[in-house]
Amino acid sequence: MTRDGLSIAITGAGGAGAISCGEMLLRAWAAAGGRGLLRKAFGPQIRGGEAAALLTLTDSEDYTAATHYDLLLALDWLNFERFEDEIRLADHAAVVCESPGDAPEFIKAARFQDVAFKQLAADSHPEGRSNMLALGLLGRALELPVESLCELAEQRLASRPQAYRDAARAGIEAGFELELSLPRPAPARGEPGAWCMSGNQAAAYGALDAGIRFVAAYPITPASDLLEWMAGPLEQLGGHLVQAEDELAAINMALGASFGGVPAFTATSGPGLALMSESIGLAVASETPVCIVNVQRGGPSTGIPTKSEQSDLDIALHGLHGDAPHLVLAPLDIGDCVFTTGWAVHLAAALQTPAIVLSDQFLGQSTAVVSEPRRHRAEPGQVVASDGDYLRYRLTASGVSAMAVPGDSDRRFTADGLEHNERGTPSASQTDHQQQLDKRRHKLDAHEFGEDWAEVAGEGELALLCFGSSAAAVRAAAARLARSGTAVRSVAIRLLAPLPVAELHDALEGCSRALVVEQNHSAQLFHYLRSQMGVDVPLRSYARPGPVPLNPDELCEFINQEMLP
Amino acid sequence: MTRDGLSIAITGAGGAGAISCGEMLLRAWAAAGGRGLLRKAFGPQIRGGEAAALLTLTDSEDYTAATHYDLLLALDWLNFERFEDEIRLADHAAVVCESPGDAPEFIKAARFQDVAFKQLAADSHPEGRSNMLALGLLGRALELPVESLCELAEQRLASRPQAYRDAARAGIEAGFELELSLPRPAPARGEPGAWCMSGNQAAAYGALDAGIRFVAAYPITPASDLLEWMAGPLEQLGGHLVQAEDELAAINMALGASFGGVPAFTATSGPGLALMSESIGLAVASETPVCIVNVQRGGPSTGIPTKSEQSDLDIALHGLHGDAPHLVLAPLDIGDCVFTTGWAVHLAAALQTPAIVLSDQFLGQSTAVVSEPRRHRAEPGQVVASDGDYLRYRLTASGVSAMAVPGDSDRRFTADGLEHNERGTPSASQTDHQQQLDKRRHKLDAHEFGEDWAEVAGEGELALLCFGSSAAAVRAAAARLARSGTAVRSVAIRLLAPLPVAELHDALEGCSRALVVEQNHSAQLFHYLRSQMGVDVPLRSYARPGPVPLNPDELCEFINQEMLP
Amino acid sequence: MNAPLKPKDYKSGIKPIWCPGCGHYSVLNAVAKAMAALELSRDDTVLVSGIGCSSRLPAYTDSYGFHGVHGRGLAVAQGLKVARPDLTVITLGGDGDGFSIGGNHFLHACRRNVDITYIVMDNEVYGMTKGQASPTTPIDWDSSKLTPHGPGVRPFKPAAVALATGAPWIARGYSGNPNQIARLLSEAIQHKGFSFLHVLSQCITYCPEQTDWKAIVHEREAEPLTDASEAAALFFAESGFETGLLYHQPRAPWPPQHEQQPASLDDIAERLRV
Amino acid sequence: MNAPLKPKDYKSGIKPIWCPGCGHYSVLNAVAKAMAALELSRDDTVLVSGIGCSSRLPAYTDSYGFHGVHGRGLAVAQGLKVARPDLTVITLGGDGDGFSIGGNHFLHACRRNVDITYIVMDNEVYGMTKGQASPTTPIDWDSSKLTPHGPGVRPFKPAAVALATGAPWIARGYSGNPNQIARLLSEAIQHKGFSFLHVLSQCITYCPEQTDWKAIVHEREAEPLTDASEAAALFFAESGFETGLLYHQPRAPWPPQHEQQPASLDDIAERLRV
Ligand SMILES: Cc1ncc(C[n+]2csc(CCOP(=O)(O)OP(=O)(O)O)c2C)c(N)n1
Ligand SMILES: Cc1ncc(C[n+]2csc(CCOP(=O)(O)OP(=O)(O)O)c2C)c(N)n1
Ligand code: SF4
Ligand code: SF4
Ligand SMILES: [Mg+2]
Ligand SMILES: [Mg+2]
Repeated sequence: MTRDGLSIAITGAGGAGAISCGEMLLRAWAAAGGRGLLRKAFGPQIRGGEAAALLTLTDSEDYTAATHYDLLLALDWLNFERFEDEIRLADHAAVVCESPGDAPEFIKAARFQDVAFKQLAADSHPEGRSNMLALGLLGRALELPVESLCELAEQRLASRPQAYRDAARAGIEAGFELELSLPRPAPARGEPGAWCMSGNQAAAYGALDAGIRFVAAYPITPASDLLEWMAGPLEQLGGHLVQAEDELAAINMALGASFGGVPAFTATSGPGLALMSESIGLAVASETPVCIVNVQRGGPSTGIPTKSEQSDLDIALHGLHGDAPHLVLAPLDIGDCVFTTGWAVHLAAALQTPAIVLSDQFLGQSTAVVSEPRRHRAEPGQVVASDGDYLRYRLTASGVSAMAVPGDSDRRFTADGLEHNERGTPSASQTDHQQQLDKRRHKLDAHEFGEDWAEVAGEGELALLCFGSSAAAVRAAAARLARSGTAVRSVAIRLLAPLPVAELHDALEGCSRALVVEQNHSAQLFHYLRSQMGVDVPLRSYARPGPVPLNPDELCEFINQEMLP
Repeated sequence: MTRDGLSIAITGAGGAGAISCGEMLLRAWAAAGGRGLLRKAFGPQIRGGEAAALLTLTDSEDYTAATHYDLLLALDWLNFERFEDEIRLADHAAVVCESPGDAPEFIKAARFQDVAFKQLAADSHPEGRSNMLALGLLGRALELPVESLCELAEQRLASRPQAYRDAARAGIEAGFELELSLPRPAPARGEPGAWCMSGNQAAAYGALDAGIRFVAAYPITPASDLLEWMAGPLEQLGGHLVQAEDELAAINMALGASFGGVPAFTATSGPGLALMSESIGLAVASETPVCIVNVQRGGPSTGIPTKSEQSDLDIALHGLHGDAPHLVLAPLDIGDCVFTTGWAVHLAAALQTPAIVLSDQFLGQSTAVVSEPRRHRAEPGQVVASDGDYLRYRLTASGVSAMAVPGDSDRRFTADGLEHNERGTPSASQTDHQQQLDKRRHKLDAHEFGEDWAEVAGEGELALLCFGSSAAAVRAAAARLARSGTAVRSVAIRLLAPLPVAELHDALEGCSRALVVEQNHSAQLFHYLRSQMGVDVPLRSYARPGPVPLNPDELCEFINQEMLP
Repeated sequence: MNAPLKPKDYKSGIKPIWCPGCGHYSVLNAVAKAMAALELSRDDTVLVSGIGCSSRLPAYTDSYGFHGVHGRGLAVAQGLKVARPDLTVITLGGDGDGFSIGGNHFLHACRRNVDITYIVMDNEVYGMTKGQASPTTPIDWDSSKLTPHGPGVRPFKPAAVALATGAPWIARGYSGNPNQIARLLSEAIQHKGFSFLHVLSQCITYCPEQTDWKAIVHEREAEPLTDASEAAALFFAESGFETGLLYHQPRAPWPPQHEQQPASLDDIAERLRV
Repeated sequence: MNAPLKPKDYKSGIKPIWCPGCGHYSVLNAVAKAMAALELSRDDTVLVSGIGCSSRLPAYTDSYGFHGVHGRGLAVAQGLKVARPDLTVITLGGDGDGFSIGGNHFLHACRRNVDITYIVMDNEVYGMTKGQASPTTPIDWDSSKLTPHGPGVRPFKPAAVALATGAPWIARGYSGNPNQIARLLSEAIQHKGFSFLHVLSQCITYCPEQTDWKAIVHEREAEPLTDASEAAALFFAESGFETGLLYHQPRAPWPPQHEQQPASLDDIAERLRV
């Protein structure tokens, strides 16, 4: 068992049910008070390919994806070799499988335990399936009540024929009978009231909670399931979702709704964000709020659609033509997707500009058990139009001008992506251009973003800087280094643009060196920080592309070798 | 007369012919051996609005747009106040016009000379036009032969009825009779063999010269006239131009042609570049060469379509999703559009990647008289496939792999924007991803770009850094500072990505401070240089948005006030 | 109550950038007339457009307006109308904006049938960018240097495409007859669902030959067709110069209404709790 | 000379990522068969596609291929064919790729009439992204959580739109009958100009109900129509399940040939000299 909990990989051909087995196991564990993370890995096949449920079961919430698994349960060995990079076994890991002889060479060293899944499942019920047997077997190993497993399975199969539900119960019970010698986690003992959700669900919920009532989007992996989850609740809240013909339409529909005063949202991934960039620029110039969640995947181009990476930072920061200041945020973990997305929605509205939220496939499609997440609560206060003539783009002290919406009487104006004067009338004059550029920059720079721009933890002369999902590996590495006597500070940045440079300097006060950690190839955060900051603290870079998640081991190794005396 | 030559502004209502008067004057001046620059300024109206031909006539080729005009010839005063920012008069400038009383307040101080254009033109010929009268009048002031003016006008009107041509001649001759006291330039005395062209023509010619034989594009100001000029010659060289339905189609058509082995090109401006960004990423991932000229205009969004700015540097460098290394270049002046565009075409082919060329409205739509421009000559040498199995994305020492084209026997492959292995088969493995990312980065980093990455001039501890069209103002400021005793080094960067960091450090050897000069609001080059360079030389920023061109006066003032002891 | 507004009250007073003689002036007048005739509230009406000479129109009316980017006006308008069904939403633009770069949104707006009105001011040319061929340009129009032999491509038939993709209301007007445009526009706005008003609006600067349209354009005598096959036959056969309401076959606008259980944010949070 | 190649020689041997039972296998087989029947040179044939399950096909054939981005295959193919008229260029993709995000290129490819063949493997769903509605999805198909009441939008009629925008060759096949697809594809490739082959290709995973197509699909008995109005009437009236060559009215492909003075680079430079 690894230090950070028990890690279990459940694998099988697509359709064999490895993922649903993992999901139910996590839910049962959570119901018993445990904490945990479930990451999913798929092959490129749509169905009939390989799939893996990668679980980390712990009693705390500092989740990092496991680097080595304590337990592998293989329902079959189909295309298992494709997981060579992603599923490494701990020394003396246990492997539960049907035919150890078929296991690929690279896991031959493990401790095998043979289980005749197919036969036992068939014996339990004519419709019996191996994955339910596995669920029972693992439930017993985790000391979970068999009844809770059966109930979860029944809920999940609620819309299916009775025979399915009977078969599931029979399978689970049969699995629960099996006595195997397997590694055991510390017993579950979290606080009650936990939530169990994916980052995509959390972001959707955060957006709804912050007032989003219009969504237009075009399906794309790994953002589709965010939208799919959101559609139902949105409608129940009286909102609307439009499945657009493409991303160009999606972002412009969102701008239309937002212009109409209805908080608007879209979600996409890299290729879609690229298509949207012209019209995100329109949101900047016309000062129309909109929130765009970009669930990053491997790039460039179509890249690796089903795997995680943090390589869209550059386009999120700099992908608009012209001088186009806007907001970029990144949630730091699954629970934080609620807060950060909500904050982004509120900031977009308060500052009348687009907010891009950089989630990623790891956050978005992993499921975690977490304490009740923090929600963003909007600052009160609307910009009130000054007396006299209404000017949509009036120059004000804050840079923010009162935004009328259709229906408001006598504040008619035409929003424009052409450069314009205070009234909104197109203008090519240098004075108007300079004033409106200043205004759009100033409203961001002058805003008080408060404490939430980052999570800063720890002390010490060495700082680890990161954004978004790499916070998990960074925090775990910092904790590990602290345990071994090296005090480390971690700064996980949530607000990337505008970057609170003064606050960042404060956070690094007393540091002699800093390592910028990120999951991409070209060290995008590193270069960005260097472009924005002075030179008080020399920065070094640790940048590694996906698809395998960053882990504390590699960070500790790099730091020990390269940055400690 | 300003130090840098004689500057003349010719203005009038759209249709009054101010621009064509200016163009013919420049050509006649050039034919007499002079050098000069013609910048055009238009109001937003399509026709019937205001237009200005802004001339600088010199005997050298260091062109900067004039800040103050020695001579204003106003054919009429329609909307003249719109030029308040752009046309400032030198002290004691001469103003030639029809009705001085209608002149706006802000030029009232000048020396007026009343000419009854309309009446005199009408007297000269029933179809007589004021702009031809103006041409004759100015020709006399510049001591140009009247016959050369008449011939130019006849050539230009070749396709019009005889009466037009007669009227033009009569008008020019009548104007040539007028005796006015006007400022005179030094007499023209350049080398023979000059070229007279706009930067858009120069870029088009450079592309054709470097082998471009396929163009797909969608019209957009200020790139359309590049394409319009190119269409004829391209066809005469046996190539093809497709007017696409949008920019998404344009870039993909270009990729199709390039995949077929035909060097391919497109031209656009900011909004179009934004739309292309997804597919430029496809060019990176599939390693398909393509050259994209982006003629920058005022941004963000639709911005100021007819005016110049350098605010698309960020999107050109960082606008692609994922880790997507590619080439970004910028021509330094109008003549250099030939060289830089040709070089970009060759580099794209040699490195199998997209090259973005950052021209702008000032370069693209101004006309200059220049010595025969340098053309880029391609390095010889094609990548030869190694023996044995053909692998499209083979890992090689240079990072470049042999690119087969359809028709090549037994080298069939499928180009892919999905991550892939060496053969091109889609792969989500970490190893393949890392290797192909390394390869695509390495082929750029390892290339020997030689001396042309920048033009470095002068000595001294103070350096001025810039890219693209701001080179003119920077060079002029450096010259002026040198004349007044401050040695200044200027580094005008032509190759922006990959940035030759070592060469840049060498160029700045011995400098104690450097000013980064650019025509945009957010100091994009400044931040980029800071992100890429170490900290040897402290950088300061001088960034001013368009639409008025950067000029040496403002740079000298800033440097004198802020950077000199 | 105040006196009803006059057409001129629906204009903003900003001077158009259009060339003298441009057909788009007629459309502006017709828009103001139709708004006055329907007594539309200026506060509750939004004009949405893309980019082009034609797309400048919203700033010239006194109502709310959104002048977006090239080709995307229809998307903005649909989002707005779905979010704010209480508003009257009119989208407009040119043939380049609507049929070239915006072609995909045109297809899908016709299918989707949101209750907005779409006016295309078709001058068979890109006016704003100085005279290149558009999808509706005649195959042999050789006045653009970009396509010196003419585009060589079969012109796009707006009505035929609108019909094939499902537009329920299709009419054609001509800038030489602003009263007719105003009348058709009033009907279009009143139609529940997507209404497509194709206006032949001459570009005097780049296509002076379009002054000949005057002689060719004629009003359709017959009743509007209601059968798609018959309408298709008409749109394939006709010259494209017949004006009036050509086709009308109503169907329910989008979004459809669905019965559903409302839920609170707390209910939704509950779904994420263990 | 070598022995003629067999269909299997036109396959690359890479194992498709497709689900067992997916209709796209039939199209792959048909492509290989048609290539063999026409004795196409593998070196001179290019398969171009976008993104989707269907768009994966090029890698499974042994020819040149370009697997581009979502929705842009037609643009890549047209650029390639214009630049390299000597090649045989076949584009393919899905209903989402071609009619949703790629709709604008579809419109303009039909008009432009470059000599390429376009196969759309229509399963009325987005397979690759796990089962959302596409433009051809039935109005009340409620299996996607994204559109829980069904898309509520009139399905896109590919043949009607192709016709309205000017496609000169329109046929329909069915994945249950790969021989027919192969036959139609051979004809399509031989047709000079743009040919549109619409294939009903079932998605067994997200639309298992499509196995019912077997019972509905039927071959059209009559000769292909040559009159656009008649064809429009057919496409509006029909169920969408009639297969075979439906419409054929050839016109000259693009680009047209023009006589012109060739020029050298020096001649062109001369134009820029004073
Ligand atoms: C993305 C993008 N591409 C190109 C342009 C340039 N552009 C502006 S207007 C226009 C065409 C306008 O033609 P049309 O819609 O027919 O309007 P008209 O001017 O003829 O009324 C084009 C190509 C742009 N603004 N944005
Ligand atoms: C720009 C962009 N948007 C969205 C996607 C996600 N995406 C991939 S394939 C696909 C739809 C595929 O459907 P279809 O073309 O019908 O092919 P099928 O899988 O059904 O064969 C989508 C939306 C993408 N890859 N790129
Ligand atoms: S260019 Fe044509 S469309 Fe544009 S304003 Fe002038 S006449 Fe009208
Ligand atoms: S998801 Fe559907 S379309 Fe995709 S491979 Fe499976 S059956 Fe075929
Ligand atoms: Mg037009
Ligand atoms: Mg499909």
